[in-house]
Amino acid sequence: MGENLLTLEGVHTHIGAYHILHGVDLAVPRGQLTMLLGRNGAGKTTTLRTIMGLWHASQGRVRFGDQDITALRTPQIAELGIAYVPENMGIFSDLTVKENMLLAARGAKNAQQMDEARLKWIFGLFPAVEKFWNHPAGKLSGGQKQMLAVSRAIVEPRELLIVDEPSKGLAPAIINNMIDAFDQLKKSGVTILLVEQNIHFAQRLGDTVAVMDNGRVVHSGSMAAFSADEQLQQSLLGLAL
Amino acid sequence: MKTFDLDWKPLVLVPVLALVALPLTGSFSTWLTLTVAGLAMGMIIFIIASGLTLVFGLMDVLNFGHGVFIALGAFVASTVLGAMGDWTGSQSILHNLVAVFPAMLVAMLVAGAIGLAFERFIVRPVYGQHLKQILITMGGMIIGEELIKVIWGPGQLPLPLPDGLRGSLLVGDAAISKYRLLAVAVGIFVFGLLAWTLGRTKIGLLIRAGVQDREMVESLGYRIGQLFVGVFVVGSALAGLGGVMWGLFQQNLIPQMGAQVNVLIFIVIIIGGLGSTTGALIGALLVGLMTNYTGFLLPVATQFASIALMVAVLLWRPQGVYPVAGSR
Amino acid sequence: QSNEIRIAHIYSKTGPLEAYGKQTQTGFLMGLNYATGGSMAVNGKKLVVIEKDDQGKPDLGKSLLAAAYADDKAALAVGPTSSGVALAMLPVAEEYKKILLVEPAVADSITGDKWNKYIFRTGRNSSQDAISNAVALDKPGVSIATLAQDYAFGRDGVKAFKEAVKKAKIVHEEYLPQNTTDFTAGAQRLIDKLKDLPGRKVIWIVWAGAGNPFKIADLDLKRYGIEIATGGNILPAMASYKQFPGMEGATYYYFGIPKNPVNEALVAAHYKEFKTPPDFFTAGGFSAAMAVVTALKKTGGDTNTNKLISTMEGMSFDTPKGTMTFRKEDHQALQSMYHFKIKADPAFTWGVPELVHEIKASEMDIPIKNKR
Amino acid sequence: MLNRLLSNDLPRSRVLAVLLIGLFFALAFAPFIFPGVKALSVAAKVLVFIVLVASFDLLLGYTGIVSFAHTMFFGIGAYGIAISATRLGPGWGAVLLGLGVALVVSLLLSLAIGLFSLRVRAIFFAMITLAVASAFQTLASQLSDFTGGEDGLTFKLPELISPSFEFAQEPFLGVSLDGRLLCYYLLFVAAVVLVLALLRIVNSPFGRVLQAIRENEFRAEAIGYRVVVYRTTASVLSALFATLAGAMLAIWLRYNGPDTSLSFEIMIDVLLIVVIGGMGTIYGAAIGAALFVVAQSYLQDLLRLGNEAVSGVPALAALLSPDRWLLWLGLLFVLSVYYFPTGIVGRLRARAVT
Amino acid sequence: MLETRGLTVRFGGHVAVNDVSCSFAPGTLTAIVGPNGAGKTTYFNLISGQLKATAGTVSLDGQPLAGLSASARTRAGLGRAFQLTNLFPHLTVLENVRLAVQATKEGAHRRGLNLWSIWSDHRTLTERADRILADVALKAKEHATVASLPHGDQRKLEVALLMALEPKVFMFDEPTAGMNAAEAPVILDLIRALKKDRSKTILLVEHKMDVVRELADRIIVLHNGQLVADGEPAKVIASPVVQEAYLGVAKEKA
Ligand SMILES: Nc1ncnc2c1ncn2[C@@H]1O[C@H](COP(=O)(O)OP(=O)(O)OP(=O)(O)O)[C@@H](O)[C@H]1O
Ligand SMILES: Nc1ncnc2c1ncn2[C@@H]1O[C@H](COP(=O)(O)OP(=O)(O)OP(=O)(O)O)[C@@H](O)[C@H]1O
Ligand SMILES: [Mg+2]
Ligand SMILES: [Mg+2]
Repeated sequence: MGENLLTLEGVHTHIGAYHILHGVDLAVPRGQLTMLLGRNGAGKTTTLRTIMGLWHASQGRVRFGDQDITALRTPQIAELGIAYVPENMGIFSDLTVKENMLLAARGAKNAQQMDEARLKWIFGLFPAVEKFWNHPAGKLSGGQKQMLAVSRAIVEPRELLIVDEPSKGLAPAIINNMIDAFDQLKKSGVTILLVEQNIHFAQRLGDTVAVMDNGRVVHSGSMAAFSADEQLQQSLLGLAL
Repeated sequence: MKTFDLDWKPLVLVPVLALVALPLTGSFSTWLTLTVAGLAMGMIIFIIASGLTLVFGLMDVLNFGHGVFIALGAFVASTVLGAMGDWTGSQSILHNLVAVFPAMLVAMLVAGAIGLAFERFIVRPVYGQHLKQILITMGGMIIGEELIKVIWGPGQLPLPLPDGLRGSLLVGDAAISKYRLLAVAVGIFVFGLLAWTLGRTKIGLLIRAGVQDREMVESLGYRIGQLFVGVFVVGSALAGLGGVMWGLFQQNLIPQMGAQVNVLIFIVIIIGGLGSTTGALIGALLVGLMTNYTGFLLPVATQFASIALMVAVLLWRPQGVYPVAGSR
Repeated sequence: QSNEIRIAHIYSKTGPLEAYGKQTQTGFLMGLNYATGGSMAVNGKKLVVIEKDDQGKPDLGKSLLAAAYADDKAALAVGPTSSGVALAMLPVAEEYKKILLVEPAVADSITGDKWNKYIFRTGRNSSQDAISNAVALDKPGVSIATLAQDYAFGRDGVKAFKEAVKKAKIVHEEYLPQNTTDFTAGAQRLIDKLKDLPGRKVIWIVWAGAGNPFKIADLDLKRYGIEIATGGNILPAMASYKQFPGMEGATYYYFGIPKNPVNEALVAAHYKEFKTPPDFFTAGGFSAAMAVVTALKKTGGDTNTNKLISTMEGMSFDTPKGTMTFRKEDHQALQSMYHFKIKADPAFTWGVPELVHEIKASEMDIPIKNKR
Repeated sequence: MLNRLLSNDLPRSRVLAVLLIGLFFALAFAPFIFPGVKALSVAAKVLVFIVLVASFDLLLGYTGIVSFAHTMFFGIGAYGIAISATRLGPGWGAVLLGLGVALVVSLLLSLAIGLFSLRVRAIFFAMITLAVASAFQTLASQLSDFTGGEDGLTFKLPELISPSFEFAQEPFLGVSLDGRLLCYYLLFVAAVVLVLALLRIVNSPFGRVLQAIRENEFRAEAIGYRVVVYRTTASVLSALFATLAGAMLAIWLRYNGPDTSLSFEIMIDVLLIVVIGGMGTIYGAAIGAALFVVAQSYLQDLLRLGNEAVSGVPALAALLSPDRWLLWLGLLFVLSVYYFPTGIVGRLRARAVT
Repeated sequence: MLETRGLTVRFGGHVAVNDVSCSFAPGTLTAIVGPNGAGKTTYFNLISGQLKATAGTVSLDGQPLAGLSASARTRAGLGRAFQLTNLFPHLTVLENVRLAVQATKEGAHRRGLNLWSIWSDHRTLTERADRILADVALKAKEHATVASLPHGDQRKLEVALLMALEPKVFMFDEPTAGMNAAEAPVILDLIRALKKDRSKTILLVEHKMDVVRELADRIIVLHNGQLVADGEPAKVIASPVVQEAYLGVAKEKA
């Protein structure tokens, strides 16, 4: 049992003719919440997609626990115990909220088999999910879709949770709920890798931080140290937290 | 939390149509003959269309080549039945059925296997692109038809119904042909199996989700590629089965037979609401009845009856009787 | 001139009538071979057959015929398979002033109102078909209902049939759409019309192409004493006749019926080459070849169109169906038809038509419908 | 000048420009360059298909409407000429009257279909048009007193454009100067004018709005365009141009029947040509039509040669048999979707950019 | 003056906008805030005609808009930008804007039905489109197709289209969502510039409270489809409804 759940070593990714990632090294410590920061276009989303096998690394290794997952296909990677919330939310708009959740609950054959206690917990965090249970997901408001996307990722316990910008379009109150949710998940032992633009969010949750620029990780370390060092923030992100 | 609001209105369409026709046909026995024949015809149509509800309705693949699997199934069956002359020639229904079942099985296997290749080479590059699907599957259809001509010859091929399945049962003055009863049985079986698989398991949901966002379904840990192949193969196999039923019904086969039923089955699927098995069944029964009633009351209008029916249904429900996908 | 006689054969090599076209082509080549004694030459001039595929499309047939006359310098043309194509071709023959020998397209109007003097036909026309059937069925006390496809071919056939029936009574005409698959409704209407009538009751079916009208028998017509009758057809289509032993009608050709040396030669040659008997359209193609060669022999290999026309008008020639004669007035070949009765013979996959009576050309009053 | 004639929509690729100029001159001098009756028929068919396909592209490529009823309007045009020439005899009056009536019928029918299309989803609309087109075809063959049924109508046209009319005794450059030649040039001029007109329409403000609707109907409505009006206008226009193409066909063939102008096969050919040529480019329609019609017309001849070449290998010979030309056509469908996803014009333009 | 009276819409049993009466005067920027699913976007949809109201009316300068389609309302002077970018992806940036210019410049929508003039001949329209692109700093990319643009530029174009319509009423729906700190100012500057023109009515939906605080002359709060607060920014933000329902526990600013 290594102490990092997920590690990327020298990962290069090409999209078509474009070379996007130029040797990403990233370690996500087990049981912690790692923030991945960076300017627009730095390659954060690309990194997450490479981990999920939605794009494949042309060079380098991705390791999950002791297993090399670089060449695995997306479903196989997901089956290892990774949940993913993509940047575009990936809502199935023709299906109802319930059906969206049911698909995410791999263990359940039908709605009755879903874990009630866990659903209750989710409903508490994101009341809209319960309220619109039998509605087509496509009709939800922008923020409600975002809540559904996160709910789907946590409907069953997973070892690693990868989330791409969960807070966009959310009202402040819901952002607070989401922070609580990630906090509780972390306490229950889930490892989380989070991409975020919302600075407060990042500061309140992060244990460790990695900053990307131009397809590389240019800084990594503890969140506490990073928050304290305004100069570093200025030079890496172009703004102070 | 669980709500069950069954949409019953489309379900009564079939009995309503039958009742409306009753006074028009004049005699009860005539009405009975027409109605039973129409329902059974509807069942046959349902069987040949059922594969398409999966492929077109659920997977959103506009498969204009579906007909070729129907033809293929029928031609394979003619070869198999031809080899079992003793069984088909026998007067015993049991023997006949013993001959028909392997024919169905082989037809489904062959159609399914060809479906596998069809998915790989024809359909896979064009998932999500309707126009290209139309063209490339048309191309596949033409190729398939020509290959059938190469193998079985360009002409018409007889597919005689086994003797035991000929003729009718008489109910009073009304005649109900035996073969149609078999068709009803097979139709109910196919319907039950499909309704159960799609309604009680997650497969239906997965397919619909996969059509919208394949990557997301994979990210949830499902192997959507294999599922799609599987569904396509099942769809093709069902078309093969439909071909056997249709071929035995027609009793002669031509390579173009698949293309000839294309419009008919598209109509059925559209009335049904693209992807709903129940909808397709209702659509097929309505079309079956409608053709028989107009055929009796006003033969010239028969050709237009099912189209008029479709337009009427769409004016009532623009998405078909049971819309599966809301916004596609 | 050159030492060749170029003959264009335009037919459905592909398309819905591919199977028919292929038969004609086989028969035509066999016929040329037979008629020239294997030399494929008349008066030292080589016969060259140029084959063209009309795909069953009238517009294509039209341009192919023009190309055959103009680009390929064909002296005369034979074909096509479908009536629609033939009708579109007729004006082309007139335009290029060359002969078109129609085989096997059947529409009456080819030698009727659409005719021009360059048109000859070895094939039978719909009237001949219908009238021979009428002759076969026409007995006093018989009630006949007709079942036909709802388009020109079906309606013309019934009309000719009706005109020829003198003693029997036509009680009902049922027309169903061409692509009908479920015949229950039509059958029910026929039953309703016939069931309470006295005497012999017959449904006469005239149907071509897809669909299987014989399924109406599944409604148990016997319980009302209703019989089915129809004309002949190609062998695969006669498979469904096997269920109706005793069914009567009149046919154009069945290889076992005519007894003459030409037919014997055809059947022998066909068995030798294909191990199967010749069919409907093979005999037709053979007859066309016989007509062409007979005419050319008579002109001494001269392909001048006017000379050919005057030679062929009234010309008699041997065919697998016995002697045919081009009627002077409309250039239609008059020929025998065969009144048959079906026998189910386990040796054949089709119902075997047994000859009841050869209906000679003189027994049929085929109307002349063209204007000269 | 040329620029304005082409409505400022230049080919934007040197190869494409060369191809188009080549095509133009090939068609302009076809009777002299390619002798023979067959070659001239092929050239005439190319002209008709250029107009037909370009009119369909207005609907499919520019407006994004998938319709299978386009050949219905093509057929209406052809039947218009055929029926009136049959009934009224050969005269220019009959031709014009037939054309006029056909245009009116097409207008009304396309208006009705266009308005109905607003109620249903795009894919439903496509299927409905499929059904309507097949019903129309059935109707045409059922009304045989009027349309000649399955057999169609053969008719005569004014002397001037009939083959029997010869306006000069001596052949010119080996080509006899007859009505047929005049007829070809009538078609040629009509095709050029109609294509330029279509080019103008798609490059007008109206055309750009159509593209906007194709891209994002919802937003087009939101910025103030009445999508209904534009859609319907586009369907009507495209139907009218198809009608004209149908009339051209009938004038050339002096024959019309359901298989010739109404069949589903033609519809699929048209679809394929649009895709091969490149959707949303009138030039693509022209290039695609020429290529496809020529390929289709000579495929059998080509196969015959291939068949003879490999006659030693029976299996190969069976596949290369001219009778199986459809097999190769089917393969052409499949391969063109594989290799020309953006069509010929799309490819050439992409090459010109990089 | 834009006015809604008793505006209500019901989806099945769910009332997404409930009896909202409110008027918006020219020269003010009104921010609309509220929790997710409060009905803000739906309210916009009702005003601009994307949705049909179950009850209630919308009027502009005293003219009722009931029964008018979305396009007719746009022509009457309502303009909006969308929460999720909603452009013509395969046309160029310039063509996108020109389509909008052509659509509304007095009577120019009729030019759209002009079949016979050549698009590129309408120079004045193109020049106007060019000027607008310069305003949103997109001039350099005017010939790029929209699909190839980065997300931030698409958001700018979304706003450019709204500008091109020259409406009386501007409706912005979270114009800076998903945009990072470096890009947002361009859009906010544009809105500031608009505010200077005192004849325009501006509506802004925004979750970022610092932006709202800076720009808004007035805030209205929607909650469960109902209008629950309306007034001066400082007062509204301080009110208990907003503190609880919207900001959650009252410790938003860290
Ligand atoms: N499909 C694609 N094709 C080509 N280039 C792409 C594609 N997707 C992303 N890129 C490019 O890859 C680079 C990294 O993009 P990525 O989405 O990973 O950035 P990001 O860090 O997630 O940015 P953001 O904060 O805007 O989400 C960008 O320059 C982008 O333009
Ligand atoms: N077409 C529709 N059918 C059914 N319900 C709808 C429809 N449109 C919106 N709703 C519902 O109405 C409510 C209001 O949605 P709306 O999009 O207006 O919210 P919002 O205030 O814009 O939220 P956000 O800040 O998340 O964008 C939501 O609960 C949504 O589910
Ligand atoms: Mg990103
Ligand atoms: Mg919103």
